Amino acid sequence: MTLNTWIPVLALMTSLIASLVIFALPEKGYRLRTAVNLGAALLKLGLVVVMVWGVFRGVGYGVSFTMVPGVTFVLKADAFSMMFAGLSAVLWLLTTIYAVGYLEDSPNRSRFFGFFSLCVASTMGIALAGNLFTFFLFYEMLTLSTYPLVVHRGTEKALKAGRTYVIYTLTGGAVLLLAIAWLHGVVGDLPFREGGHFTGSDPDIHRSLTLIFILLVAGLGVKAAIFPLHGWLPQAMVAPAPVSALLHAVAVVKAGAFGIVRVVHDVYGVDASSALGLLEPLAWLAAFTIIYASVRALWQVDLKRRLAFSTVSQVSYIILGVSIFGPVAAVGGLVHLLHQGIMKITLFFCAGNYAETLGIHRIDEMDGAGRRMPGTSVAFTIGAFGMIGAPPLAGFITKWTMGSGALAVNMDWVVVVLVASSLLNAAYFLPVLYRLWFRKPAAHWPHERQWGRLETSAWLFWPPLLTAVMTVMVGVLASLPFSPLSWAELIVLREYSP
Amino acid sequence: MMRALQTLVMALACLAFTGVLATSIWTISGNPTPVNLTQLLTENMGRSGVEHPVTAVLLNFRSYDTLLEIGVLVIAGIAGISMAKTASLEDPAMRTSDSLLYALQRWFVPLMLVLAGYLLWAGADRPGGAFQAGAVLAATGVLMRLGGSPMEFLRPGLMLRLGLALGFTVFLLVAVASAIGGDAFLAYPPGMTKALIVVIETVLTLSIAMVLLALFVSAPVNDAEDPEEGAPS
Amino acid sequence: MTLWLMAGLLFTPLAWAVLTLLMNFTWGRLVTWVGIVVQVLVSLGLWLAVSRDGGFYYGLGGWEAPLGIELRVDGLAVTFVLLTAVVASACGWHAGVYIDADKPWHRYFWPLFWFLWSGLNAVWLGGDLFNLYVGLELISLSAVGLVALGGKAGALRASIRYLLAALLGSLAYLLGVALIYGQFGTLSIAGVVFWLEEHPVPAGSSLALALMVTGLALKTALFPLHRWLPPAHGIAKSPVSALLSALVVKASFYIAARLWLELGEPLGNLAAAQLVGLLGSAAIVWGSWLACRQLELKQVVAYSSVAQIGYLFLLFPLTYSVSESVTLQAQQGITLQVISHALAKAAMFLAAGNLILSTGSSRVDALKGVSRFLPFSLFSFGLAGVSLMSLPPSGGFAAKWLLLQASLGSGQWWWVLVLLVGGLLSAAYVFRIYRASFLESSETDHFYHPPRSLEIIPMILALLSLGLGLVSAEVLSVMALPFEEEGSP
Amino acid sequence: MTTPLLYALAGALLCGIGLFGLLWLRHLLRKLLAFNIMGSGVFLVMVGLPQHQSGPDPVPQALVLTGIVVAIAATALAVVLIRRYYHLSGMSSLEDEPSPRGDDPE
Amino acid sequence: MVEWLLDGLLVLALLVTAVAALWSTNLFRAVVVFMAFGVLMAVAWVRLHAPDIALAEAAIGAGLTGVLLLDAVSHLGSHSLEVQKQRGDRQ
Repeated sequence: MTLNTWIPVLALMTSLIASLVIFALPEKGYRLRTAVNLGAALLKLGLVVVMVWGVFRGVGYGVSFTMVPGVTFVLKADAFSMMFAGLSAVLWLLTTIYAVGYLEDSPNRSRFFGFFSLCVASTMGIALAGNLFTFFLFYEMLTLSTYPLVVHRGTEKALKAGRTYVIYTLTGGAVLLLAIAWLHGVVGDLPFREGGHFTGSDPDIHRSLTLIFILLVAGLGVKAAIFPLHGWLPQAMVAPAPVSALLHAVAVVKAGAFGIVRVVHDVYGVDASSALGLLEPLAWLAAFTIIYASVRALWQVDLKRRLAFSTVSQVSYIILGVSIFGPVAAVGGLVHLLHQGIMKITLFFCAGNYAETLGIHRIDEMDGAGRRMPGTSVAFTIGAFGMIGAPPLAGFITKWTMGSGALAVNMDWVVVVLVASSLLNAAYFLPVLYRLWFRKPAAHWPHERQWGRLETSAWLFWPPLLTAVMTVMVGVLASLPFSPLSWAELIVLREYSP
Repeated sequence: MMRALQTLVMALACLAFTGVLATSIWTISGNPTPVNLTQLLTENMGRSGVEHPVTAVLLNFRSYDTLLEIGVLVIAGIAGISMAKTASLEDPAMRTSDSLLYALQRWFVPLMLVLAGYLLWAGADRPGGAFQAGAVLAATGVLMRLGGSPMEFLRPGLMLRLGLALGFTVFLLVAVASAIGGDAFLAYPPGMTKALIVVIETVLTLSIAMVLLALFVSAPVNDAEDPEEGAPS
Repeated sequence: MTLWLMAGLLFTPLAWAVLTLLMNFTWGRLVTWVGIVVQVLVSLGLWLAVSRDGGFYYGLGGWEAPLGIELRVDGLAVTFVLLTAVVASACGWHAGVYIDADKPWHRYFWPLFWFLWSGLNAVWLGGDLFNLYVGLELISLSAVGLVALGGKAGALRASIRYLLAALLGSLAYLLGVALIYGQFGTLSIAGVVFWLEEHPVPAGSSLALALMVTGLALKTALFPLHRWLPPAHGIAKSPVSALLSALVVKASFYIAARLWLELGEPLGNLAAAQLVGLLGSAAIVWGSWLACRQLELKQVVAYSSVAQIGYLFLLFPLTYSVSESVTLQAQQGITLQVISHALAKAAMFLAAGNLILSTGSSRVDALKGVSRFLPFSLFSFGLAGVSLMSLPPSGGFAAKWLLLQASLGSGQWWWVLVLLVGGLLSAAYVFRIYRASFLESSETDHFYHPPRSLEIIPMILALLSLGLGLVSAEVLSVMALPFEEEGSP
Repeated sequence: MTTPLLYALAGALLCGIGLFGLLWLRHLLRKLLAFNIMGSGVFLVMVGLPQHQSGPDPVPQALVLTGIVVAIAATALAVVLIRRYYHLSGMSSLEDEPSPRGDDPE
Repeated sequence: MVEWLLDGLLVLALLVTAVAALWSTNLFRAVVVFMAFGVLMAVAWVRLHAPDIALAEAAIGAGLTGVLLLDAVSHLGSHSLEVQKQRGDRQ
């Protein structure tokens, strides 16, 4: 038991213990709670940075023990897990700051932040899981810990959304469990391994493997909101903005996408998946989801709902990326895991700011909000352009890499999908931006609040600006080491030449 | 209509059950029995301390069963008296004015007491024992109760609880004492076996009678809202 | 050493029953708390002893089977003794605070509680068919007494129904015992098994097993014999409900499982095994469905017991003529299910009791706003619910995983569907309660806040059931403790 | 066919009768009677079957003695419960629905 | 042969009393028949060379259980109308 075995556990424990402490704190312990929250978030970020550095140098972090007879519980840090862990650590910090401001004076804050931390702990567990069993453990924990957040407001509408959410995700979880148990029954306990396990596997089990793959994707696809399993996501946007940010950018949909990548890369292996003929249908499914959700987004008048459909579409980029059998496209897919997170969280923060400061929920109420809230609106604009894929922002890097990757393996139709999707993105974001900046504001805002010097509360103001800056930085500085792009290349290098 | 159908189904099911059971009994009765427990019992009778095999089984070989069984009795008693809300046992409504019963009581009670004593005493080497004696004793009590005897000790109170617990406690004490002095639970020290069994049987008789009587007495209900348990006991 | 352990397990609960019978409630509580400590220590001692020297047979009264009564102390028994120690201690502790000391008839709670405990220990260790019958009766009657305590009409109705069901079950079991004795001339399970190993199965003895299992299934409330359970468990006082759901139904199941594992192969048959499994599945579906439809909180929990009991009976098909490894997985899965259900259900009933105390109503829709003002009680309830839904990392999940593996391994894939659907259905009723509690209705806190000790106990149990999955390998290792044929009696 | 076997078979019949009564009858006291009759049947099987081959066997006799005491304990308790239930609700069977919930489950 | 006849008759009587005890229209009579059943059982135990059980059955089965049930029957029978009326008044 060296320190290295303990670092992943510690990273997990920081948010777990934080959550327990917060549950125990009285509702009124505002300062203490904020201190615990931020302290834990910073500590976790530190631990993740240490691990990123270590993984880069090839240090193995991990711990495992037999949990149920025949199955091990494995926590392990590899390049891909660090990508997700890094994302969640950074965004948790920002979202916590944002949520502290957002929930000022509202009831049930202990409960909220407790489950919030629990949710991040689950995400960390998902990132660090070393086999499908451990992954499933945290995957279901995530479902449970997000439910109270989704229904946080306690209104009928929120409860209804929560119900939809639970029905979708628990059913998905059951399918996933079936798939994992079946796989375990066929081949035993498989740790995640770069290159997968099934290259040149026994042809007798190919049929089972194909069926299991379908079940795995179906189970994970619920959280990843792949068509037709995406129905819960637009409904769940009734949750408070920080929760939406968490659902869309950090935790839930990402957990699904992350899982699919894990299955393709580290359980089956790209070679085996491709040989079994599993990747191409997946690519088509992802492509269809991208287009379908973008079209649906066009008709949404509620800002958060439009963003939600945008998420459905964007997450499928990741899946599209990994389901193209070629390293470059895979890099594009993986890097989008980070890029989409950063951009989407910017947009949700901004949407939350509009709602909280001006009472704006619908797009037609946004006229001229740019002048009232310039900082937020700049951030929103950057995020939106990032989504559209304007150079040199984050989204551009994704689309460019993915497109060139697809061309490299002669899948030209992917480029068509990417272009069409970009046009659609533009079609549903540009009108918003136009209203924001070029329309005259209405006589008065639906529900305005004042906060001293800044356009809104400082807790709410800085996080979106920071993530907007990050959106620019990850695009501009993409070629530096430790940029998301370089890290994704590292992952893919290890996957394609294990 | 539903009821008739239900009856039919039930009757058929019970008929089938009886048939299968009878067939099974018939088949089993034709099979040889691998273990001859009777013989084993006869061989060990000498060590049991009593001459009557049934008593030996009850109070020596399988005394743990008997201990638990007395436990069951005590539980029934406890559950019964926990429900008792008899305001007064001298409630005139309780008293039977039947002259026949009264006469019966006068003649029967002493006779039954003697019978109980005999059964108890006989238990060691002849048919009879604590259960039978206890049952007879309880029946005596019932008779007296019906005849209107107040039986003050049956009021829910410490005395009643002590009575309930008496036989069981003594049995338990013997069990534990035998373990401390000897080598196993309920293994009576050699030489004292008979004496101990007689002691146990005596207290058991009292206890069994007490429990059954208490259950009999606590069965009637009247409109008293609260049991008189709070009274100092 | 063994002597003292036996004294502690079998006789001290009886002694405590007598002692508490002679006292009033407050003193009884004090004595009980001391007794609980003794019981826990003794149970741990038994575990140590068995893990050091292996399991053994213990002849009571110095007589060996078949003449005397022999106890069988093995890993499985130790597991259950420990489980009982944990759950019964929690219930005893909770009851001491929860139950109103002013009501005079509540003093009878303690003796009944201790009789129940001694009956449970007698059943876990029993190796003699008739002794098990007496143990079962000890449990049933004290359970009935506990349900009826207080003597309100509803409680009486439930307890009469419970009593009749329990008596019928006992008679069926006893009839089976009679047939076994008629056939084999012995009452010792080990003796019967020993003889069957070397001889062909005598005709006509299958009915004995069938009768015993049926009787025990009635006592365990297997669908469609479950109708006595929800009223009894729903109407009893919460600590009593917890004891009943967590331990009492497990006692009869334990005997049924033991009989099946020892005698199922020679005396059972495939159709019967599948039938029992089918009834278990029906219980899962039907129980969950009814749980979804109940308006009262404790009825939801009680029907959930009906459903959860269904899982236990999957043991029968999953251990009948399958490979050794599948049998082991099924046994481990069921054992875990028993443990996790015991912990979770006890936690749930105790938490439900607290919630009812706080809201002043037993209805589910009275839970509005509870999540805001009484998060602690709700949280225990919720954590226990995680185990019932068999989501990770709870013990229920580990159990489900093992059962899934066993079903897949034996090719009986239809149980896989049952397991998965059952999990979703239980989520339906658990989330229904979460949902009710998250509704925000009023801004004011009009709830009664129960004392801390009441709230902590269900929380501990819930956390145990939740964490059980993480340490299930260790827990199951107790079950696998070796058995020394030549033990030291 | 021996005498004990005859009684064992009679026991089987009594079991059947008792079972049917227990299930079919509605009045609680009748159910109790049925239980006792079924119990007697079981006891007859218990003693009759082993004695068919080996002659008088004290072990099952002792068991039945225990069984009888358990049965009377259960019967007496049941009578207490039934009488009290009847007193409170005016009902002597479980089939009819109870009066509107007047009592608190706690 | 006589013994067989006796046994046959006894078994028959047992079965008849059992059925009669369960299905006689009058509850009071049912209990009385049940007591008769108990007595017959005691005889049966004697025939099975089980004098201990016979004694117990006579005392418990025929005596105590019978008295207990009789007492209950008289209570349930006599009070039934009255109680129902009272409850009706109260509601």
